[in-house]
Amino acid sequence: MSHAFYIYFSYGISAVIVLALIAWVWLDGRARQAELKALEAAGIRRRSAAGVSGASE
Amino acid sequence: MNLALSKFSELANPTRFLALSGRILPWLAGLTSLLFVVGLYMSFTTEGDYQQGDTVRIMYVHVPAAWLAMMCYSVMAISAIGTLVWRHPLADVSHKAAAPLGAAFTLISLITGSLWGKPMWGTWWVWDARLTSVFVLFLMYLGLIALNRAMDDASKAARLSAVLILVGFVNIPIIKFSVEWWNTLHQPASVIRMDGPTIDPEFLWPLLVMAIAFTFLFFTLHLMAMRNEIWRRRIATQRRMAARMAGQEVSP
Amino acid sequence: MRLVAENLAAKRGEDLIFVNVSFQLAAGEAMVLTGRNGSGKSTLLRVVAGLLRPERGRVEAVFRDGRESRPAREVSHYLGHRNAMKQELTVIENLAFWQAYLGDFEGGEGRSIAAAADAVGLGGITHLPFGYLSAGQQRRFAMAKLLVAHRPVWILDEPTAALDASADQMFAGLVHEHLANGGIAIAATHQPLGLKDAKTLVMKGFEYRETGEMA
Amino acid sequence: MRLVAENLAAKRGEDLIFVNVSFQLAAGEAMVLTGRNGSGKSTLLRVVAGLLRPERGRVEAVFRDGRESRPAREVSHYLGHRNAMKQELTVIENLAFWQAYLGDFEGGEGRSIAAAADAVGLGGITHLPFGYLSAGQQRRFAMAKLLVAHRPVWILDEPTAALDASADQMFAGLVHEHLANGGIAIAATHQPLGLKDAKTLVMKGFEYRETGEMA
Amino acid sequence: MIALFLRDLKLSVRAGGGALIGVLFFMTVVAVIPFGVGPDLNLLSRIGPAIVWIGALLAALLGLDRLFQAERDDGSLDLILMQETPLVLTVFVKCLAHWVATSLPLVIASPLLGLFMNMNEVAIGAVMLTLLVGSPAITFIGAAGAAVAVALPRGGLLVSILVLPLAIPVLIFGVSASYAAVEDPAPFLPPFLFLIAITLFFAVIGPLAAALALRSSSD
Amino acid sequence: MIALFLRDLKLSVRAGGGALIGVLFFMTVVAVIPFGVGPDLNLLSRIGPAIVWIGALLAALLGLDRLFQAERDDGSLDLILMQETPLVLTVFVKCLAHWVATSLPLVIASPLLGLFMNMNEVAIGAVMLTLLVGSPAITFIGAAGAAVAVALPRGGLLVSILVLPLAIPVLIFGVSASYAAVEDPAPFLPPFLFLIAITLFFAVIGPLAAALALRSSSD
Ligand code: HEM
Ligand SMILES: Nc1ncnc2c1ncn2[C@@H]1O[C@H](COP(=O)(O)OP(=O)(O)OP(=O)(O)O)[C@@H](O)[C@H]1O
Ligand SMILES: Nc1ncnc2c1ncn2[C@@H]1O[C@H](COP(=O)(O)OP(=O)(O)OP(=O)(O)O)[C@@H](O)[C@H]1O
Ligand SMILES: [Mg+2]
Ligand SMILES: [Mg+2]
Repeated sequence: MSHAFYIYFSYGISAVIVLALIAWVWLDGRARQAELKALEAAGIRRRSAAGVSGASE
Repeated sequence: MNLALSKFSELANPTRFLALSGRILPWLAGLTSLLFVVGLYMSFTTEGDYQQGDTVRIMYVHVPAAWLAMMCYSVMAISAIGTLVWRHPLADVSHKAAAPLGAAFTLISLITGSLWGKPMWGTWWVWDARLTSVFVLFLMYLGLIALNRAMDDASKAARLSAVLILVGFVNIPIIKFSVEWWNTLHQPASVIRMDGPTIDPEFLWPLLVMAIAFTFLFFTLHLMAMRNEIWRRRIATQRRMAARMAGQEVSP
Repeated sequence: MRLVAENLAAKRGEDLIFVNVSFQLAAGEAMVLTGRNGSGKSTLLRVVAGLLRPERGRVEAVFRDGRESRPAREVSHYLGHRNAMKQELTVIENLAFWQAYLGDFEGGEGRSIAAAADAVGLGGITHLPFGYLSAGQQRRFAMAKLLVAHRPVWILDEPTAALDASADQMFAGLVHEHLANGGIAIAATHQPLGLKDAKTLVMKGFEYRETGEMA
Repeated sequence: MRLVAENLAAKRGEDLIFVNVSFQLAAGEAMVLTGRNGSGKSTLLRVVAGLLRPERGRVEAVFRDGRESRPAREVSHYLGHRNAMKQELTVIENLAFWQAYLGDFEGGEGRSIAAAADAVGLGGITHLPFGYLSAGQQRRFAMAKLLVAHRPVWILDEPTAALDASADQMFAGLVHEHLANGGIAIAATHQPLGLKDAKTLVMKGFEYRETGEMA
Repeated sequence: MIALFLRDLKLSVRAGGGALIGVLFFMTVVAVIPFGVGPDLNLLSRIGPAIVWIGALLAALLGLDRLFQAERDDGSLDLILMQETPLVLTVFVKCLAHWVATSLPLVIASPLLGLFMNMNEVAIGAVMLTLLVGSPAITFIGAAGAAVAVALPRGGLLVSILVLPLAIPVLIFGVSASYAAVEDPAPFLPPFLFLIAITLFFAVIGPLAAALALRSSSD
Repeated sequence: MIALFLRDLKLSVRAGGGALIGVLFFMTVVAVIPFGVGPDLNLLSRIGPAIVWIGALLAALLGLDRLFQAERDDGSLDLILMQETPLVLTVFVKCLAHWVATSLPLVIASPLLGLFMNMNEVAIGAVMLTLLVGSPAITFIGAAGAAVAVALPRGGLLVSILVLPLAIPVLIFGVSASYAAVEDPAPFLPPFLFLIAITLFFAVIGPLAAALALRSSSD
């Protein structure tokens, strides 16, 4: 193959960028879900606040 | 009100979106991988071009990435209209999530382009209209990311970047038609043109498969990034809410 | 003319600040907003002034028994925390600009700049650059701005902060005159404004319930 | 420690604003400045804070019965009309910066940021950007700034503008505590501050007599 | 509207120093380039129009980010947003005032710079004409960036980043029209007309986008 | 002092400055140039050092005028003036923070830009070195100008007249040192040493002048 370097390099670098992108999106999602879980564990839930603001508590 | 519209807005409500996208995602991811396997196989088994040598194989990455870079911006522009006209939160999320993806695809097309340029034109980079307008697109993506970073009021940031996205859309036709308006080193369009593709079918098939694979990759990542963004906003809201409630207990 | 607000709800950032605020003011009526710090007075005023889009509800100026209506912002003066005057220009230049730029709303006429300056008790110093004035003087001239162009509705956010006792009275006099001419006034304040027969709306702050999908 | 001002006179632009102002404040004493708008209260405070050079006279902090003296500005906190906080930074970041930058004056220690925020009644929202707060909340945190670094003298220009009733009380409490610890306070105000036993200085404004050669 | 125009003009003359800093910066750019290309007068006169255009473009950025921020900081923006007069019109007038205060001096100074760059009369005239026609486009598009910057406490660099890519077409056609006037084969009119078209286009799009951004950032 | 440094850094990063934005700004400016002068690689590499330097000057000018005005507008300046710490030191630290936030990223990014401008390795190194050494001078002079701008409510004009002429020598020595590194006959060291001298000189004079102006401005 002529110019094998250029070909493999461009495939390689594209793969690196795409994989980095996938990893970033994936890890970001994992982190967000973990945070949501932590909040849930702390007792802060999306719709529960309505009850809290009432007379009791 | 219009039934179709209300159906649409129901589907576009973030909770339902999360549920639905959660179900679709595995399939989408699987399909993307499959397409990539086929596409990569095809792009390494086709015969080379006499004129360009084997470097034509770079095309199978370069061209889909370039298309995606432009398509991503178009998706963002449509979302921007959604933000400004319907003020739909999903639209906000959509164009915010798409910007880094667009930047990545643009980067791929820039890098593979210059890797192709070195053997073909003898230089990594020339300031011709096509190349520069793609570079400008890259800068615009980065500028939008920076803008989103610089503001912490999410919906305000969304509206402002929507305005910019729409104004910046002028760049897309410039990229597309730059080869025709200014005669440059770069290849003129041979696939997407009025009178049908002029490219050799030998190259057309792997190119098309790779293009579809890239497109699916984009949509998969976009869905995932949108989900992340929705979660991020929920977390922020809940944190603030918790803090506010704590603040109210302290101050009478 | 009436000013009608129905079921207003507003967000700041991503948080709801108040919901279901409704009121009606007829010509000659005034309303005073009170409530503790951070309860949403300024937010409500900015919604009425059209500077903040309400989450729900609407606020309008209704004419001729409801046969015509216009956005409240177009019939209103807004006096916020900041005076909207340029430090580098003299008082006269500032007021002349706003007079020309704002223009009179139909059915009334603004005073001349000299008359407005006299009305706020500072006739003699209109030739000074605005930046050279004391806090209270600046606030007084910001009020003079309300006089140089006619608007039936005045929206005032803590108008008397930084004013001395005599200026408080002067201010109450101006508002009364405005009401007597068929005007409407809404003011947020922590101090008694000396307005007789004003309605009062006490802002409580909203208990931060989730309501929207994403909020 | 005593704060001594002798024969102060100050100009604004080319006009004399006041002449022959003298006062002395010992540890634990407070003084309230009143007077109509433009009478020179803020000017006097800025002279005391060293931000405006007096035309005549001097103002100093005297230690150990006059054996040592320092410019008043170095021993003072100044709370002007503007809050000296950055909108973009959170409350904590703002306060932490001032705490570190100002440092404690010898003979005292500032409170922690959390304690200061609690003292102004807003312990829960210190993580918000300063720009997100209501006018009153911003003013309260500007007061918290007085607490995070120790200074024996507080110079306050209309401190309670924009504060609600409960915050007024909170503020009076803070000043009393400061005085009880041997501090000194000077405040310009149009509203009663609720300070007991405070001296009062009524600014009259200067009658624009010709004095200098040009003036 | 005339009141607004006059006020803005007065402000920038009195406080900004817009005109002078622009011209000075412009001259600085022009003074430095010869160091790069060396004292080759021919080359200088060849790249002259481009340098003058680039200098003008960069100089236009200098005051732009404060166009609306100053109005926001003192509360004037609130009153402007409330009026019945279309916001687009207000923005348009502010752009005009800004252009007169900062870009017009550049246009007027450009012949001088042309002389520095050893350009001939035709080239100087062409550059001045294209600048006159093209520079408003930069202001208009800059207004959109400035409106976005209102939400940012310190817009400075970010505004330029957002604005510059959009200003590139203006530069391209401005420069190519100037060259066309000097070099024979290329016709002057087509790029010049294109420049006019771009200016008209941005005169509509810029204020529209700016108005949109201002409305959506108010709070 | 460290607190001040960190705060200023944080402010400029958060409020639409930041390293990324500086580099982006620079890339945008550089990307604009070829549109003007044309894609002639030889010419580009010749004017490269000048362009990189002009970009740095512009970046410094864009943020600098608000250096003290922002502090004055929110009242922080009053508190800063009251302290026992010498004002010169405070000004110096603020300059450093500003330089780190806006100029340093440019210095670091300059090799990349050199590549874009088709400059060779020696030229790139020289530009980076001269920028590193010379750009603080621009910040220090600019600080004096910014302080004067605070002092005179109508000082805008004066600032520009003051700052730019003083910045021109920096620019000229910076650019000529860069060229000297590439072109043979001219020696690199003399202009480079001169550049260092200028920077040291302004590092003293700039903050001193700024402190003086700030003191006399307060009212
Ligand atoms: C950094 C350099 C380059 C950039 C930024 C770039 C950018 C682009 C873009 C944006 C497209 C899509 C255009 C469209 O759909 O109309 C494209 C397509 C294409 N590019 Fe490049 N390119 C670069 C270098 C190259 C080189 C060196 C070659 C080959 C010699 C090349 C060959 C092609 C081909 C064959 C197409 C497909 C055109 C078609 O069939 O529509 N590109 N490039
Ligand atoms: N920067 C300035 N330049 C020139 N004159 C000024 C300046 N600032 C204030 N003045 C003038 O000085 C006088 C005193 O102002 P000062 O701010 O001290 O009044 P004050 O007692 O604080 O009033 P207020 O109750 O309104 O705050 C005023 O007449 C004002 O016009
Ligand atoms: N720009 C903003 N972004 C996010 N939240 C904000 C913003 N401005 C205000 N808020 C929040 O909205 C709430 C209401 O603020 P608002 O200014 O309406 O109060 P207010 O009643 O006017 O108080 P004050 O008496 O102190 O002026 C406050 O809790 C404040 O923290
Ligand atoms: Mg308020
Ligand atoms: Mg005062």
